[in-house]
Amino acid sequence: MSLSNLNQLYRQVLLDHARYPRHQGTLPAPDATLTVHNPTCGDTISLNVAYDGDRLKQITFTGDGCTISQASASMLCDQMTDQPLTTVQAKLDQFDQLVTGTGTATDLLGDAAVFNEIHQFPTRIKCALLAWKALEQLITQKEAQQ
Amino acid sequence: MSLSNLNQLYRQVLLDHARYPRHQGTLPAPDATLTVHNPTCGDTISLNVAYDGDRLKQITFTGDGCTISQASASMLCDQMTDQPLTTVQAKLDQFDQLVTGTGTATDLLGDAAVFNEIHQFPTRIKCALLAWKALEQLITQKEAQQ
Amino acid sequence: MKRNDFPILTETMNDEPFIYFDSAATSLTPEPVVNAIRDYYRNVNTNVHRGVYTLAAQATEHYEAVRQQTADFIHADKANEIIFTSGTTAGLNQVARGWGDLNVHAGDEIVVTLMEHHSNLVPWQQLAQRQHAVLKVIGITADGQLDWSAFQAALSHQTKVVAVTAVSNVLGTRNPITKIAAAAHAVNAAVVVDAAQAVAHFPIDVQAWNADFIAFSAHKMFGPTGVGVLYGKTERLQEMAPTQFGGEMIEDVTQQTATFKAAPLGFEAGTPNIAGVYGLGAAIDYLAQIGYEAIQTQEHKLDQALKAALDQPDVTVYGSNNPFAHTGVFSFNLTGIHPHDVATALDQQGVAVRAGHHCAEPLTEALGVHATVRASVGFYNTIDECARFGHAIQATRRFFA
Amino acid sequence: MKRNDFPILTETMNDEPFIYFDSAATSLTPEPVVNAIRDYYRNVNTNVHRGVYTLAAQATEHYEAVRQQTADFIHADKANEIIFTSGTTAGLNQVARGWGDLNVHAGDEIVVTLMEHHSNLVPWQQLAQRQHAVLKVIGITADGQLDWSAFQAALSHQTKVVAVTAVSNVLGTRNPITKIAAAAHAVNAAVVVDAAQAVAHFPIDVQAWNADFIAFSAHKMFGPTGVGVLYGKTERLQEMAPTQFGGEMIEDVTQQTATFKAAPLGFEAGTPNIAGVYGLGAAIDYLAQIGYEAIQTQEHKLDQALKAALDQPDVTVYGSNNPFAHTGVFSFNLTGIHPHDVATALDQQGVAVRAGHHCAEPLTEALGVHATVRASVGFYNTIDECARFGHAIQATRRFFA
Ligand SMILES: Cc1ncc(COP(=O)(O)O)c(C=O)c1O
Ligand SMILES: Cc1ncc(COP(=O)(O)O)c(C=O)c1O
Repeated sequence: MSLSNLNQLYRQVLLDHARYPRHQGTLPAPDATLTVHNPTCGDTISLNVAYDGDRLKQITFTGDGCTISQASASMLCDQMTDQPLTTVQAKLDQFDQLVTGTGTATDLLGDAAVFNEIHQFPTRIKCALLAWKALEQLITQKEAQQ
Repeated sequence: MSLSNLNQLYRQVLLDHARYPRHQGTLPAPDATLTVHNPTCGDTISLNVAYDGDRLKQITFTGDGCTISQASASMLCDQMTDQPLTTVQAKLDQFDQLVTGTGTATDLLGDAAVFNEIHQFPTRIKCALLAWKALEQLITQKEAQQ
Repeated sequence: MKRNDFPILTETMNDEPFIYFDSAATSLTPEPVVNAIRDYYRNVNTNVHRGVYTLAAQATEHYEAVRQQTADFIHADKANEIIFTSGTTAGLNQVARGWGDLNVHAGDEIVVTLMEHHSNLVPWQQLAQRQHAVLKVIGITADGQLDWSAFQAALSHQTKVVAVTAVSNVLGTRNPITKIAAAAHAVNAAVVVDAAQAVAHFPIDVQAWNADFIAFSAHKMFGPTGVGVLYGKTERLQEMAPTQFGGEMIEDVTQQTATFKAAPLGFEAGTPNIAGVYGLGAAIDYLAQIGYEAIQTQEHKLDQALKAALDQPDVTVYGSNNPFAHTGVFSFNLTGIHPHDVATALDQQGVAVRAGHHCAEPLTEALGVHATVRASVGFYNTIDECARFGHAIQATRRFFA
Repeated sequence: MKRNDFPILTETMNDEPFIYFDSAATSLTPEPVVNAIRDYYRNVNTNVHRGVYTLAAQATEHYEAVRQQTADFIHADKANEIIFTSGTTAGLNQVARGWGDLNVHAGDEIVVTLMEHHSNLVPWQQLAQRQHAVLKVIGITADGQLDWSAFQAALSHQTKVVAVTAVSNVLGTRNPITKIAAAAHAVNAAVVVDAAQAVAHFPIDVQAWNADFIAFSAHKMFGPTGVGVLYGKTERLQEMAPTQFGGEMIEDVTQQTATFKAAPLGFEAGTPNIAGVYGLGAAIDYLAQIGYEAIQTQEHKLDQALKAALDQPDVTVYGSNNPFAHTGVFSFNLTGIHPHDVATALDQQGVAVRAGHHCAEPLTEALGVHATVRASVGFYNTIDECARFGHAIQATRRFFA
């Protein structure tokens, strides 16, 4: 039995994030909270965010789901903590292109660049995107409120 | 172009009945009347019957439709006028077998024996049966009332 | 003209060369479509939207690619405006119940035409009954066109729906959908178009039409049976409720409650006709390959040839005198011979035509008859077939003379 | 065991021999079924119930012959009790709306089980909402069987419908339909059976069951997608109204009103999935040729082999401990590894399984999880495949350890 392909998907850094997720938990006074889920598998991610003007000051997550979705949420929070919203948007866009196979990763994505092979596993793209789509929705909401 | 097959369906006696239908019209004082139609083509037959005890004394029809259904109604009335109900039932049964190809005609059916090839034209069986099924329903109604 | 994609056209029927003149009932299916169906069963054969494994992903991707292809085919804005159904009838019923029950209320008016197929008439009759609304049926002119002034007069701010066929399946009449939609929208009515008889003959542009809903069947456009398309504008689909529940249309289910997905998946309950959608995709490819231009060139010739073939004593053709107003559909009668007898006589000469009311009883009645004979063609028919059809009619007249 | 009727079984997947363990989602389709569909398009390709000509009569005759064949297949009394649908979901929705809306009233009760697929749960939730009726969901025991005493306690003269699956698509549990129907009939409730997961595995005898309605899909019994069967007892069908209108379901239409045909045609609006019905007929023939006895013999072996394959540390199998209570369906989890990750790992080893809630969210929740992995087999699977599946699970555990 060959599991070699799997190594491309489940790389060490991803397994680490899944096993020891960062920024997991709630926030004492979040500016906004959003729960999303993937109806196909039942994966759930809740994001909590606190802004400081045009900065995303803090972001944490809770959730339940597969290695991919949980690790991806952990990486998202790593990448986005204390970032200007313009950078947040740039990272969201680049991640989207990365996982759909329409672009490549730059330094901007940090650990999240590990998803550069996931477009070969089309059924798992949704898992990788779950948390990122949630943050995108939260940002859109914030913009709508301004 | 070969119309030879058609001769088997549209035999002279049938065309005669269609052109010069017998027993066409209403009855002054019918015991029962029934209108049936073939939803596929819109053919309509109305039967009028008068009984005399266990005899079908008089039967006439009006209607609108194809050569087959109208000729068949004309033959039906020919065959059934002034017949005991047991004979009526026997003729109905035999006609049914004849047109579905499960039996052969005897003298009992008179001109209606001309339908002995119609089972080769399955889409037209319903046309041939229309009036006969109507009479069967009328007889069933009569029996139910007794 | 690609006749050998349709092997049935080289068969004989009752010892005569087979002539298929019943394309309005169902079109013939070319080999590439049949092969696409076979290939799905042989090489993919998995359910969609439900599996993590490679083949299931492949099936889902293809299914969604056909949705995009269908959107492009009819010039829809987004793939999410395309709902796969089991056919035109299912699509029209879905609109009448799913959208109609929520948006048509007591005293509101529904406008249809006398040309409608039962599938675009009876669902609206039933909606009117359920909601105590009024159904208005617009008549036709002597040459089989929509009575435009009656149509205009019928519209009011009470009008909530205008449901109309793009092409009559009896007369071949093409209705001016763009104009109808503009008039309907001026009174804020939704426009539902039955495109069943249109899609094999000319390109559909939902944006040019500006229709709110459009339904058609794959089996009338060289695709498979059991699959069809319902197009709905995004805003209209948001006003529509699901009519069937279960399977993949659901977002979240508890024991007592459920929430539903948005369009299109929220309107596709249960395992869809996956092989059928593969076939539909192949049919759209096939149409693109032939090209509507080539189709229309050939059909123009056929319309003329059919009109000429029917130009005989004792033959009444219904609808327009202009052959090009027939879209390949000619209904007619022979004086004194019942349509069923005509169809049987033609069948014995190898020609397949329909006889009856063609699921349009009110129209047939308005023509003053109980039934008609209908000859309807596709681009795969030939001028020669039209000529032979003319001779067959002649022979039929003689036989019954 | 006729494996070469299923060419896909000899393919490789991700460089490993392909193992198809997702038959509960859709069964593989054997060559004779694919050929029947192809032959319809090549040799017949006409609409049913509508034509006078020879080929149309042939199509209609075959379509109606498959109806009789289906009646015989499930031991129905009459062919008129068989309605062709687009699938199980469509059939169940037709009953819930067409029969339910007329026969379930405010305060009445509808009984279902926790084992239901969304397609046999949500239509009843919706009916309960429309009619202000009460929906009661009967739970299961620790080993995945229907909680019989809870079921009995739920029945009363308020109960109007008992809707139950013959086989759970998650646990493989077989419900005692005959006993359920007897209890339901004792309080005059109608019994609706979802037989989607039954029909590929054991013979259905509607008279032995004495069910009022039964729905199943062709695509889960080696037939095509987009076609299914709704059986209804004659008396029940007389209590049911059509839910879709148009086409050949109509008796008479005027501009404002319509009357409808009796069953079955009155419940089959529009052009049906004719090719699908040809395929269904071929699937029934195919099942007869294999024989349910041979199928059950093989599936018994597979059930044992699957149970053995899953007998590993850190593997939890849901439902009964008895392999023969699984009807070829095993849902399980690996401790600490998400089902999606398991399914992806198995896919990379050539094994197609499903991960998720399998359209049975309330049941999945009752099992205390968000999702499970499901391996489901058909008679075409082998003992060797089960063993390789066991090794693949082992490798997966190691990979994620
Ligand atoms: C038990 C059960 N009921 C109903 C269905 C729905 O069947 P379909 O999707 O063919 O309508 C399924 C299959 O998905 C099932 O397993
Ligand atoms: C104009 C028109 N509308 C609707 C239909 C119904 O289509 P289907 O039977 O495929 O649902 C037809 C074909 O029968 C038609 O010609």
